[in-house]
Amino acid sequence: TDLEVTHWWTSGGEAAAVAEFAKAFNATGNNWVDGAIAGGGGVARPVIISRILGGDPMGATQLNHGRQAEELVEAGLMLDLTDIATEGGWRDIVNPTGLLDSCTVDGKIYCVPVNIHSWQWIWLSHKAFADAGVDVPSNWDEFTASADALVAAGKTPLAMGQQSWQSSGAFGVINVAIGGLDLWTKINVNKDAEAAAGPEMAKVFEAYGAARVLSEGSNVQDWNQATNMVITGEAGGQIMGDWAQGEFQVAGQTAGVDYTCLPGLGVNEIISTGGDAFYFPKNDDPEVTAAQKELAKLMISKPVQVAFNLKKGSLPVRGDIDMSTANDCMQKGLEILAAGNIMPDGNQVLSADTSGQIEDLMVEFWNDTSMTPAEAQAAYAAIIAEAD
Amino acid sequence: MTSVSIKNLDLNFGSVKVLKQLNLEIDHGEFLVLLGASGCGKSTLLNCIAGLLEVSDGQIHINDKNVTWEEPSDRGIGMVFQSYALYPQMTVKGNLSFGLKNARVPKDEIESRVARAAEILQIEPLLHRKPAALSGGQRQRVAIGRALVRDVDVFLFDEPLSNLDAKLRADLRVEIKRLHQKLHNTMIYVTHDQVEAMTLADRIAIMKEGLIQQLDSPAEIYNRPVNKYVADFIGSPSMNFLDGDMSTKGKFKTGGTEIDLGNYEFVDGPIGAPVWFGFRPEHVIVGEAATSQPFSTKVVAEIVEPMGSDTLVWTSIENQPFRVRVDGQASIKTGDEFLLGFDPARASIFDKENELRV
Amino acid sequence: MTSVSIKNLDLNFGSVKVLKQLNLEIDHGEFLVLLGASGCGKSTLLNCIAGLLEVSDGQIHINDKNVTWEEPSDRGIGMVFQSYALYPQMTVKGNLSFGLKNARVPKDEIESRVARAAEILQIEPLLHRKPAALSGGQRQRVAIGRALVRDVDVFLFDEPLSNLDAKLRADLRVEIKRLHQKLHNTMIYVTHDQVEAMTLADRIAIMKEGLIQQLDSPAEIYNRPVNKYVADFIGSPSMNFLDGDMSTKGKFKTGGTEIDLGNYEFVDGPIGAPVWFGFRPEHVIVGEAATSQPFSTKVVAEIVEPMGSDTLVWTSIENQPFRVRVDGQASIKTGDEFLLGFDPARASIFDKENELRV
Amino acid sequence: MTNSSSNTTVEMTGPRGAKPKRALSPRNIMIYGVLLVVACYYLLPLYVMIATSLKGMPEIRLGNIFAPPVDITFEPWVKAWSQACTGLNCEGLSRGFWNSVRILIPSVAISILIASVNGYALANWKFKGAEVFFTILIFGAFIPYQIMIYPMVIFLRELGLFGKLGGLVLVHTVFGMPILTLLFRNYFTSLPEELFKAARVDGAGFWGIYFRIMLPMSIPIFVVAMILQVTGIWNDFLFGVIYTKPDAYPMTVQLNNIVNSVQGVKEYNVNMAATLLTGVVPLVIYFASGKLFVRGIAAGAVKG
Amino acid sequence: MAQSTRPNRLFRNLNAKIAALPMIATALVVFIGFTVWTIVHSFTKSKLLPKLDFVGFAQYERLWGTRRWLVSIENLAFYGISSLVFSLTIGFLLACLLDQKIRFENTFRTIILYPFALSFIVTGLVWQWILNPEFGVQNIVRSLGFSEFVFDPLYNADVVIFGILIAGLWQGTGFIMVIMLAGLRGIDQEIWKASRIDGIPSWKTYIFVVIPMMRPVFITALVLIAAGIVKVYDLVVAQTNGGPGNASEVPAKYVYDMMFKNQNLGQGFAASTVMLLSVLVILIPWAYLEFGGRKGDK
Ligand SMILES: Nc1ncnc2c1ncn2[C@@H]1O[C@H](COP(=O)(O)OP(=O)(O)OP(=O)(O)O)[C@@H](O)[C@H]1O
Ligand SMILES: Nc1ncnc2c1ncn2[C@@H]1O[C@H](COP(=O)(O)OP(=O)(O)OP(=O)(O)O)[C@@H](O)[C@H]1O
Ligand SMILES: [Mg+2]
Ligand SMILES: [Mg+2]
Repeated sequence: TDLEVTHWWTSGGEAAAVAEFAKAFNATGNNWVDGAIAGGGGVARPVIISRILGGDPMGATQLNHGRQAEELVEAGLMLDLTDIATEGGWRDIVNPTGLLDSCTVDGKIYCVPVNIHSWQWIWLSHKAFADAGVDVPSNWDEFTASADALVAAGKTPLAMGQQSWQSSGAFGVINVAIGGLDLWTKINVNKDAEAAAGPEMAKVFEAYGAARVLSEGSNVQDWNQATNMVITGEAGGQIMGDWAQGEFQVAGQTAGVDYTCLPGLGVNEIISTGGDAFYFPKNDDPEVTAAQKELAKLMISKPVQVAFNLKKGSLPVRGDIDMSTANDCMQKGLEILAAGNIMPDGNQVLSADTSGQIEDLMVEFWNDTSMTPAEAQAAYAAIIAEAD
Repeated sequence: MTSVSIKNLDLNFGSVKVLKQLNLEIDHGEFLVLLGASGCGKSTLLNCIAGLLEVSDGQIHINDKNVTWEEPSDRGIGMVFQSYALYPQMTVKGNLSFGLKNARVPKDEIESRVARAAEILQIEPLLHRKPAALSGGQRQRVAIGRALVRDVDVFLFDEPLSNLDAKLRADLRVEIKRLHQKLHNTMIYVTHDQVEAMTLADRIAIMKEGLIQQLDSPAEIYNRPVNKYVADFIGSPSMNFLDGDMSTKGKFKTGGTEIDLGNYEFVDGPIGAPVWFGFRPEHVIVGEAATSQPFSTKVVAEIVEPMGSDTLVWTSIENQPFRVRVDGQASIKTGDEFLLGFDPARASIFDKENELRV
Repeated sequence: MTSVSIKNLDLNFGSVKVLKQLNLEIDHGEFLVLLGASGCGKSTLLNCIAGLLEVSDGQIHINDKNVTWEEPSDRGIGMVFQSYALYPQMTVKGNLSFGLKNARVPKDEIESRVARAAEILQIEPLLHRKPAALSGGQRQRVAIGRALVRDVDVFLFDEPLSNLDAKLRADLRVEIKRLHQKLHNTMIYVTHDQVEAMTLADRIAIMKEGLIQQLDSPAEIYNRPVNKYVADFIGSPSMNFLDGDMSTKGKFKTGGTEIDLGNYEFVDGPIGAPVWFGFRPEHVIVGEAATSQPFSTKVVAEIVEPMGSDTLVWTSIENQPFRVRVDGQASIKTGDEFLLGFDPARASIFDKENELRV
Repeated sequence: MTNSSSNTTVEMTGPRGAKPKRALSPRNIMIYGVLLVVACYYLLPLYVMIATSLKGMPEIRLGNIFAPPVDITFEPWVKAWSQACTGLNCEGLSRGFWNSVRILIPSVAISILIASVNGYALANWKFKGAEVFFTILIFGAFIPYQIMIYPMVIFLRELGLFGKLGGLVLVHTVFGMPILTLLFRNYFTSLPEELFKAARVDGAGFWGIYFRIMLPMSIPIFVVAMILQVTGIWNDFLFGVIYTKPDAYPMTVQLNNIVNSVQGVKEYNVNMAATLLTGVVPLVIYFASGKLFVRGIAAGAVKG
Repeated sequence: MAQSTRPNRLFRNLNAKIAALPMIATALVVFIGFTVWTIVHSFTKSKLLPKLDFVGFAQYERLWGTRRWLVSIENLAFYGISSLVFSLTIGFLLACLLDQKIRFENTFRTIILYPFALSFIVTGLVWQWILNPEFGVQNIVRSLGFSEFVFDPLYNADVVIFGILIAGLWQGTGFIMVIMLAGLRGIDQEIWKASRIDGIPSWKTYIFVVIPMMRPVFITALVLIAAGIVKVYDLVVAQTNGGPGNASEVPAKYVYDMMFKNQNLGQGFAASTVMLLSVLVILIPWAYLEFGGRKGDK
């Protein structure tokens, strides 16, 4: 059966990962019809949602799990996967279990988590630091200290794309690294506006402001262009989620040799467990429904998880598989995951609306140098106060 | 039995009343000309008769049938437009047969009717041309032909000649006259060319602001206009008007001049009120012959306008401009003093208050 | 000393020759009318004189100064256009003074000139209105005023009255005539209205296809047209032409009819060749009086067109149509037989080959 | 003696004939100078697109964008047309091209047909209330599309047309209607009303007059409408992305996908080739129809 | 007197009414219905799906308290006014130049008009490329020796809107020029002749006579530009995607992002309602000028 699958994985590493899904699905005698939408989630989500609303749904679609699909589920537009989840014992195999919780509404499971992506990474270019004549830093403080040398060597210390989710994501990373998990939880989970306006948070904003200075001269749009600056040694480093890993891999670089990755900015080794999940819009055609379930099962199956996550550079959603072929960075991630140093992802705790507002604020701060960290903090606190 | 009869016709465009309680009866075979200044509602009336405008009130009967709500094509009328309105993409033949085809007239019948019309109008050689390849006069003839083939009783013409140059206009005017003499159907003809009106009409209806001012034979309208508007409107050069009064019974007095109205035919007998004394420039007699007229006076030629066949002399009587049409060969020059005279019986006198003929 | 003199003027639009080696001399204070069919090059000639078109060859002198290469504003001319061409966003006063302001004429001077022009044209009350708030005649007067304030010697008029209705046209015609009598400057006036041409002109230039056919006084052009084109063009109703020959010296023969040309003034004496015998409908005499004319014959009235003041009777001589203008009161009816007569001395005869007057 | 003075010889001194003109008068230099500069400004992007699309990536990285291509390669074109990837689809623009064609033809035909009939009804068969609807329609031309996107999704869903070709055709017909109707109405109004009257007297009905009289006389305006619709629909992005699905994406959406699917570095040459390929249809139509379009715009847009 | 009955009004012109049904439906359902639907929902707290739980003006309050929206409005105002002014002046000046009886008029006109055939997506991409500091204009000028030269409008929040303006003008002025040219050609030639005879230099004639006469053309052009401005979306998306930061955000994009990205329909609807109001503010005076002023003239 033909099953159209929409997603926004169009960069080199991502596309290679998707191909693993497709390969596996086609092997079952079905046909994966690829519906890639370029431009990132911001472009793709409206298309996906309007198609679901418009009564012409695709067979399956990527969405960040979390609150994005809440209302669609509530409106009864999504296929209930509880039966196959029970059958496959997802609750037992999915690690951390929080991932499955995000797929659960009223006790029913509506999505398949496929990977864990964590934001808390900085990627450093060995070449850049070699050119600048300094050692590759091992944490955020060293990194900022070496910035001058990088600038002197004509490098951009910190690569940063212009899209709002990137600056907002970097903020989250700095938030956890500098402010610690408790502060983060207070603000993001409990929506504590006072904490958001407090002195601890002020430090975070100071650090964020410092990072802004380091990124001057980084004139690229897309995240992978920024990653490319790190790959080519034009930039010292980039704060980016673990999906950046895929780009290094496609470029044939080796962790530890050509680049270094520091989880939690080397300060606070913790990773968030956001990630991608697939939803299956309801469909009248029983054949399609069967195919949908087939795909759902497939996606969480062991071999597919391994193949997919190796290409994607993300962590698998099940703890019971062998990822020994994974590279350095991924291993680091797996260790942290195993140690339970995890936190929820922003998408799981904040509504799309609030995330959007924060993104707007962060990207504005990042680009408008006349905005002081204090001003940004005030605006931030206001958003948190309104958050639902 | 009347051919077209219009009863209490009202037509409004929004709040503008264009035709107001208009009544008109036209006999079979009559040639009626609607004449009037621009915007007085002539075309509007014609369009109402044709059914191209929906009347606001009143009725229209054609051949004693109430057609007020009929479609234009069912009224038994044919219409010829100022701009010809030929279908540019069809040949002449196509133009002529379009209406018949629409009415599902059999093919042979169409052929024979087209042939007959073409013969009458002498456009046989043109049948396979398109309108763009015709001269103005030929187009006009095709437009007439389009009405002709439909074998209707009533022909409506909306200024059919006004797009043509003077010479062609004169020729086609005669042709239309000939056509009417041949066909004997009813024709309603709109124009604002007086010469056309006078030469073609059995009766003329002079319109002003949606009302018919006078409906009479051309001669009557020319000689006995019912009001000052009609008098002024008809005739070129237009009628002279002297401002004065008739306080002395039977005499018209303006300034120091008195004109005896002895043999003037009053409508209701003389009145003693301020009046306009109207007199046509072409009825004035000059030179020696003037002395034999009931009224004569000496005047000075102020402007002399030779027009070839005639000469128009501008002079004044009691400081009121007075034009005189004299022969083209006359030798009056600007500044000359000369004698003019006329017969007050040929005058038209209007009450100054309501401007009606007295 | 001439006011405007045009020497061997050529004007081509691309490959189309519109004016061909045209020569024209106009005296000071003369009123010259250019008359001709549409497209014959009248406006083109006027534009050349004004400097609005660049001539292809030849010279133009105004007041004995060669202005061929001068700017229009330096030629000492004023021009009045058919569409008035008033500046719509300026008041009448603004229209009148715009050119002067631009020429840096002192303020008082502008005031006085505008006041004078406004007085002459009687448009003082309108000075602060915009053109949109003026009637056609008033606009025309403002357009004339714009030429007037510039104190020029030569006025050029391009069909200044043709956008107006008949009555207004007649009035303004007289005003222009009065203006000319007052100002005495040179006026060149384009029209295709014969009556305007005849009444206004000191001399008329009849043009055809970029050539001047005849340049003469109105009376001369009316009475002695130099060729058939001019004869046919001038006069309404137009001249009758009988097709025949003069093989018998001094006699015109068509069909069985012979007309003795005894007192006809030949240009170069009689010729023995096929000719057109032209005769004006208004010079024909009917009824008893016809017998006293050198030539008379009996004819049948085919169509009678009463026009109020006159009546046009269509008849034929030797199967060739012949129109006769008779008095409006005449009682000839369609089908009547009547006597017509005329004096061949008033005829115009043209060689059939080159159509020139003989 | 036809010409009263043709045989007079006139002495002629001084200026005669046309005033001599210097081809390089200051005025001409200025006018053409300005025009040339302007033309350069307008042509520059086109030039850059073409030049870039013919270069290889190394040349782009080294040289500047205005330099003419040294090593002309058609690789980027081939890639843009048939190899560029979005996700797993590596069919380049070609698929989008055919989708666009498939969308274009019915959309253009139906929207023009409906708008012309509307315009005709408005111009010639005025009925009560028609003007009101027309005014609403014209106002509608200025309503930002964003307002209507969402209700349109629901509307199409209710009609069962969402994601179908028919839905997109409907969307284009609806949103093209105001300006096209205006265009047709103005044009039909400018045709002599008497023709319409004559046809009614001749007994032709609503459709008879439309097909037999009006249509044959309106070829120019149909051409203009077609140009407007072809370019408008071809260039549409918003509706294409929202109301279709990936395998029916029109070329503009495909273009956006290709340009935004960055794999490592941006392949500017491929992007430019893709851009040019997408623009080629409307460009060809404009260059080919040039004067006609200008005339139509003048007739439809500028009145009074 | 035989009185035939007056036919039912509804059935007169029945064919015309049937033919106009698509238009009537569009007007009522789409333009009125959809708009009303949107306005009603702007008073709700609809998130991903439209729901009718009303919250009064809360969405509007938030709207006007959002910096991004204010920046969008500011950008739109700036972009709008500049593009109005520049389109009209440049369009008019170009039209005047082309009106000088020049050679190759057709060629020049086609060159100036062709960008109009290209979509905003294409326009945005190509200008993004030209204005790219690494490869585009800045690079060229630097390579000529001015190594300090900076021209990176798309990467500088203060001037990014100019970068968009350059592209927007490039795309649209040709069309305005064509309209102006048609307007100029529509002016009575005799006006030109009259002014030449009055000795008025042509620039003065343009300013004092021709421009005032072209008022209707200017208004038409103005409305066309204005309608385009309010809708400006594709260009920004393709050229900067609102960046850097939020510096080049526009209302249409705000609406779109709110509705689909932030999944806050109510907010998006409120923003689009404000856009609609701004359109009405432009349109109603125009409609009044165009139709109300001289009723029955047409
Ligand atoms: N469709 C219309 N809407 C409003 N008013 C109209 C309409 N048609 C005509 N009128 C008005 O009705 C009046 C009469 O118009 P009509 O066309 O009948 O005049 P007319 O006598 O034929 O004039 P003309 O000699 O110029 O043809 C005019 O004042 C005109 O302005
Ligand atoms: N700009 C032009 N380009 C080419 N041919 C022209 C141009 N202007 C006029 N003509 C041609 O020159 C001839 C003379 O035109 P002109 O306007 O002088 O005629 P006219 O005698 O004034 O006619 P009308 O009485 O209609 O005003 C016409 O055949 C016309 O077609
Ligand atoms: Mg009329
Ligand atoms: Mg002329």
